[in-house]
Amino acid sequence: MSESLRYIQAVNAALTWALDTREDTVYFGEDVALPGGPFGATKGLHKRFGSTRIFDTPISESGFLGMALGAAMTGLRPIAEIMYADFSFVAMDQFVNQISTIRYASNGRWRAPLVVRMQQGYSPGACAQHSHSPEAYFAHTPGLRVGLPATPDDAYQMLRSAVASDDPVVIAEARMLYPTRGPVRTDAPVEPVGGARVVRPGTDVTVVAWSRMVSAALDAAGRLAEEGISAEVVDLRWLNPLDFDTVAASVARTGRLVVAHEANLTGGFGAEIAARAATECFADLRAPVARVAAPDVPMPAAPTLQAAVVPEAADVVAAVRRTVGR
Amino acid sequence: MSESLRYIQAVNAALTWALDTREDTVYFGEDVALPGGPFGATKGLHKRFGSTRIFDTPISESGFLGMALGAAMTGLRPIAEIMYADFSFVAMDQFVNQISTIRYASNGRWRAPLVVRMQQGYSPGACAQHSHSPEAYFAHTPGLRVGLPATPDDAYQMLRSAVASDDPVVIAEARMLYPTRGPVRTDAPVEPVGGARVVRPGTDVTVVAWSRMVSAALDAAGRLAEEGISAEVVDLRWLNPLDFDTVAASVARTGRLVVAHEANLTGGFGAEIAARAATECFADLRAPVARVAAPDVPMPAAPTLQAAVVPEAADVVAAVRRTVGR
Amino acid sequence: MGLPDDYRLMARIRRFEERLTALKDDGEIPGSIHLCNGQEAIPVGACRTLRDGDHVTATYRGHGWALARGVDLTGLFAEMMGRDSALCGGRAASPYLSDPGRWFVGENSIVGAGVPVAAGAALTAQRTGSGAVSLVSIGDGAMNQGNVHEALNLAAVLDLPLVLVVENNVYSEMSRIEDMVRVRQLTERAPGYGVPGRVVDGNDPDAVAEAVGEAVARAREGSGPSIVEAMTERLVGHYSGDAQHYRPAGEIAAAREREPLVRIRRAADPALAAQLDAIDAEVAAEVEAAVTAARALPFPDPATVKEHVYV
Amino acid sequence: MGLPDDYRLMARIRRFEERLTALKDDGEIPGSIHLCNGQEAIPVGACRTLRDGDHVTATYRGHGWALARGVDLTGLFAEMMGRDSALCGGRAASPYLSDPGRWFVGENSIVGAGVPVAAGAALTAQRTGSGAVSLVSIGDGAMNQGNVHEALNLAAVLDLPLVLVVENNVYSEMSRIEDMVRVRQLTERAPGYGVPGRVVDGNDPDAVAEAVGEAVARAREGSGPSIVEAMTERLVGHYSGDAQHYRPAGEIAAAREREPLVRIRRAADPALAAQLDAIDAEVAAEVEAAVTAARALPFPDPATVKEHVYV
Ligand SMILES: Cc1ncc(C[n+]2csc(CCOP(=O)(O)OP(=O)(O)O)c2C)c(N)n1
Ligand SMILES: Cc1ncc(C[n+]2csc(CCOP(=O)(O)OP(=O)(O)O)c2C)c(N)n1
Ligand SMILES: [Mg+2]
Ligand SMILES: [Mg+2]
Repeated sequence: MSESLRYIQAVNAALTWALDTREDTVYFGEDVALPGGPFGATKGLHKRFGSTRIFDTPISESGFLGMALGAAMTGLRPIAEIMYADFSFVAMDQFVNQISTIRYASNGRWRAPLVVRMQQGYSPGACAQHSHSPEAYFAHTPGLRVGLPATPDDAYQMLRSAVASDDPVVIAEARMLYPTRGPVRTDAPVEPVGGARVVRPGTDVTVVAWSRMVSAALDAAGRLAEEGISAEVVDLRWLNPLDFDTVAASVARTGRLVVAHEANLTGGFGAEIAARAATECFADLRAPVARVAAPDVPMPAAPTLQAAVVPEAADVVAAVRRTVGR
Repeated sequence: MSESLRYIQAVNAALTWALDTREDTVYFGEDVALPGGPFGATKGLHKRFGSTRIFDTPISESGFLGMALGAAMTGLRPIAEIMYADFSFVAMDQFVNQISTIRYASNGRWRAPLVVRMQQGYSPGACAQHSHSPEAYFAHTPGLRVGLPATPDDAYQMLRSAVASDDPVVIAEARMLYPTRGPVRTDAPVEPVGGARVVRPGTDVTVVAWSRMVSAALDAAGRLAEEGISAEVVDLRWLNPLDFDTVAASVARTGRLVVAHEANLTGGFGAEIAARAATECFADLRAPVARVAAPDVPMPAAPTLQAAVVPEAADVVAAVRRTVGR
Repeated sequence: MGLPDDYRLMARIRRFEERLTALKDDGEIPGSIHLCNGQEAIPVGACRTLRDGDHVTATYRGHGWALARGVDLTGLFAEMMGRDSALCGGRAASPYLSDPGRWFVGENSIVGAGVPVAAGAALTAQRTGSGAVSLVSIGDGAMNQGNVHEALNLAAVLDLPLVLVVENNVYSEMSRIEDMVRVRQLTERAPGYGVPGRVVDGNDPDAVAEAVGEAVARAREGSGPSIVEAMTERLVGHYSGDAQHYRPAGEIAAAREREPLVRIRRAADPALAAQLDAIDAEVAAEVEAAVTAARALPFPDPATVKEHVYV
Repeated sequence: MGLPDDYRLMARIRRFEERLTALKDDGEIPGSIHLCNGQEAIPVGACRTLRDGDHVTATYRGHGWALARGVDLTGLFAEMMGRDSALCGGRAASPYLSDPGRWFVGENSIVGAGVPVAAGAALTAQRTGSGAVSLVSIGDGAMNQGNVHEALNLAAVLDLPLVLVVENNVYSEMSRIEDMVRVRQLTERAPGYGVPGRVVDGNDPDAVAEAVGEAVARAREGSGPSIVEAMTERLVGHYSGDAQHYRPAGEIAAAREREPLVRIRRAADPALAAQLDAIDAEVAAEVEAAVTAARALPFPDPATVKEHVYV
């Protein structure tokens, strides 16, 4: 069965599924219960599931993520919401020194099955403190799973995978994708975390993207096709577990690699993909690896400036042209 | 004039220089004033400069780094100490959303000339929460300068450069290097931040390293020379500003690249170096790029396990051998 | 200063934000905006007690503080319109703007983050002996953020010349403060830091000025930080576009009866009323002129986008 | 429980740590260790009030809590020796060990970080109706960490069954608490969270048990969190190797007169003294046996180093 849903509705559907089918789930964050969430992700959940299952917290991200960890260790399966990914930095210790390490440091005796939901990226007029795409910080932290859904269906499937996972998972949605609509397979079985996907086959170049940049890459591929350039687009979906095999197999076919993300270039996760390719796909690569990313500047608020920072389809097109030598 | 100093003494000398020659400097952190610092970096400074210039703070890293920012914006030049780099995560918002962004967001009208000093890396028996090498988190944050001194001389020179810089600078020292001794040019002019250095010339392969891994790389190069393999070692010194030219020029000569750091492999700054090479040195590269790094696990405390995680000279030797095809 | 001056400043803030709302509705403001409608008496009363050189730090809801500190109207409009304003060149927009020229350390859109930064400005004042104080405003909900706790204790233990104004508008976004703390007043936390705390009517600029003035004097004489909790109400949503379905029926209407401008109007005799009418007209003209001037400014040049990341 | 049991447990902790110090000196402990010498009465008195299923969270200075909670001596020695212990396989060492089997959520070597985690254990107890409580111990200096503030307020507002024990040993590392806060007692912060706070003699296990017992009962009946501040003193340095030059002359000697074991010894009549001697001998034997058993364990196999990052 497939329903046509907006991305944000798909999130809501996945959370409904979680609270409905798993008694051990609890949901908390700022303005999520009575108000239904600033973006409506939790609309109706408080009414349906009540304050025992979903509740509002004070503005204490570090406190409530630590609380999520303790709850996860002792038997609950908390889903905690960070309103904007930017606010995860006030709670970074929870990700790096607590949530990600307890299982390892206890030799596997504790588990931390929790999900941190957040949304990220720029939006028109938003300032540097509300525009981060922090996935590289999380992906550099062993012990965390990290997923970035690019479609309404993945917003649904990946969030369910995260809830079902016995590892701590960060799900970073893209605010700019919230209004987009697409088919959602509401009756699909819950998948394990992980797995990249070739979302458009092609022969001349591999474009690896995630989150909002997947649609930009698909858009670019469409335009490039008109020029006779066949771009294969890989939606990486999960940075951890990283399905590099799918990337490598694609590069083996195309011989060329472009990586696209919205985060700043230097030290972005695109570097990891390019680095892996420089090692594992060396023999296949027929052209320099190209990266499409925001330049290394904080996000400016003015749209004219944002346009010069935020990578879009045109940037992917340009990078592909360079890579294929046109 | 050059003095033989231990690394930690060189830090002390640089801080003495800072407080002595710049009236606008103030130094603060936990246990830094009366007690002289847990590692002795600030020994004698309180006695000499008094409580107006150097003082102890409560255990409030986020609070006092934010205070450093406000002080820097309004006329002081604070040097703040984070006792272990691991504790920077409780204060990460200061780095990512505050210190690094204010200059840009104010169109250059505010400046944030401050230094955050910390020390990082594993040590025998230290747990996951006291062993991080977080340089990649900082280097992915535009607006910060990031330096990792590998020698006593650089502990002195780079810290002085940091203090003299009008940008915010993170100086991450290596705890394991504190007892090492070397010549320190105490009368050298203060250099601007930035600049990598070829610390051993070679012809077969370029090994880029920083912090503690520089000595491991040099050690490896020595062993490799005995096998007839000539490794050029580049001490990257600063991740920001990044002197990729020095790396590229070396790779142009050698055709091969190995990057070595202590931080976890995935998303480590080695990925950025490898990615840049895959783009900018593509034509020069005659072998896959290799990375030497900790595997993606939190740091275990037991030395037998640490030995399987912490990269050492032998790992560099092995990576070079692979890269040169031996 | 006195009533007409306070009224003028409060009216200017109100008019500015009303105009901003209209501009937002017309699509001239790209980002979201957080209005201080109803809270104007706090910045106006507080800034009356400050001198040049005293630093002010606010939140995303900081337009009133900017204006009370004398930040230029045109610059503010232009900044929010994403134009190349003299403030921040369009880079900061509504929630993160600042103005060193007016000692406005600026807004901050990370809840609570302004307090440590303001402590830093206070540290500079203390160490340089400038005699300046540093005033920072946050909301009620921000009191639960770790940063605020750390900075308050730091300021207390270092005797920093810091004044913390808590604008208690009883909501943080869509949540009521009574559901977020187990105290009646946030000043009940002051003794835990060993600092004085006072609760005042935040809709009365004189009451605010009196309490903040005391705190400022204390800070200036080297006796350390204080907390002033100013009770107030939002007349509007948390941000542009907030439907406020979470507010009980009648709450906003009641607030409109108690808000600072209406209060002054109610108490005004005919002579004063005429004077206030004149002020309203002047302020309206001034605001309109600023909008026109702001509209005349260019959008920032994308070629400059990489400037000012580093010195 | 009564005096002999308390004495035995405190003596075991003391003996354990003395033996640890010797092992450290002999190079058998690779990492640094933080001892609770002098503070034993706190975990012993507190844990007396707990049941199976109640969770305990401590700091790097948590050996006493582990032992008071019944964590195995051999496991503790082995863990700190970097051996393949049954606790954490040598991965956690002295400052980050834990034991789910004894509901020991564990130590934490990030100051203050245990409190949110303990609040989470309390949340589980509350939401599942298990009737368990969650007890967390931190130091005096940790009260200035944002995390502690956030977690305390969270626990208060959610009425979580949490007991916060602050072990006030008047130092954080090498800094005196009187230089770090502007209050005399850290419980002066309790009213700011709307929770009860009590100060007790932390060198008296009965006093600790009485106050913690009250807090535990309150938590268990659903009335929310409490703070118990236990006054104590470190007989040793902050960590192995701390020269303690920052401590005033005579301070440690004076502390040695007031510490819990000496106190009991002083008050003991000859019959009890003989009993205590016997306990000492038993504890010494027990500790020595544990060292021997720990030494017999292998070092962890490097081939397993990548296990347990993920499930
Ligand atoms: C660290 C952080 N968490 C959450 C937010 C989202 N947020 C923005 S304003 C706000 C409410 C703040 O309430 P309060 O402090 O009372 O100030 P007010 O908006 O009422 O002026 C929240 C939760 C944020 N900006 N920063
Ligand atoms: C966030 C953080 N900052 C600093 C440290 C370094 N540190 C370890 S223990 C300690 C002192 C803690 O003092 P207190 O809370 O009084 O506990 P005590 O050690 O006295 O038991 C400090 C500063 C740390 N581990 N974590
Ligand atoms: Mg509010
Ligand atoms: Mg202490």
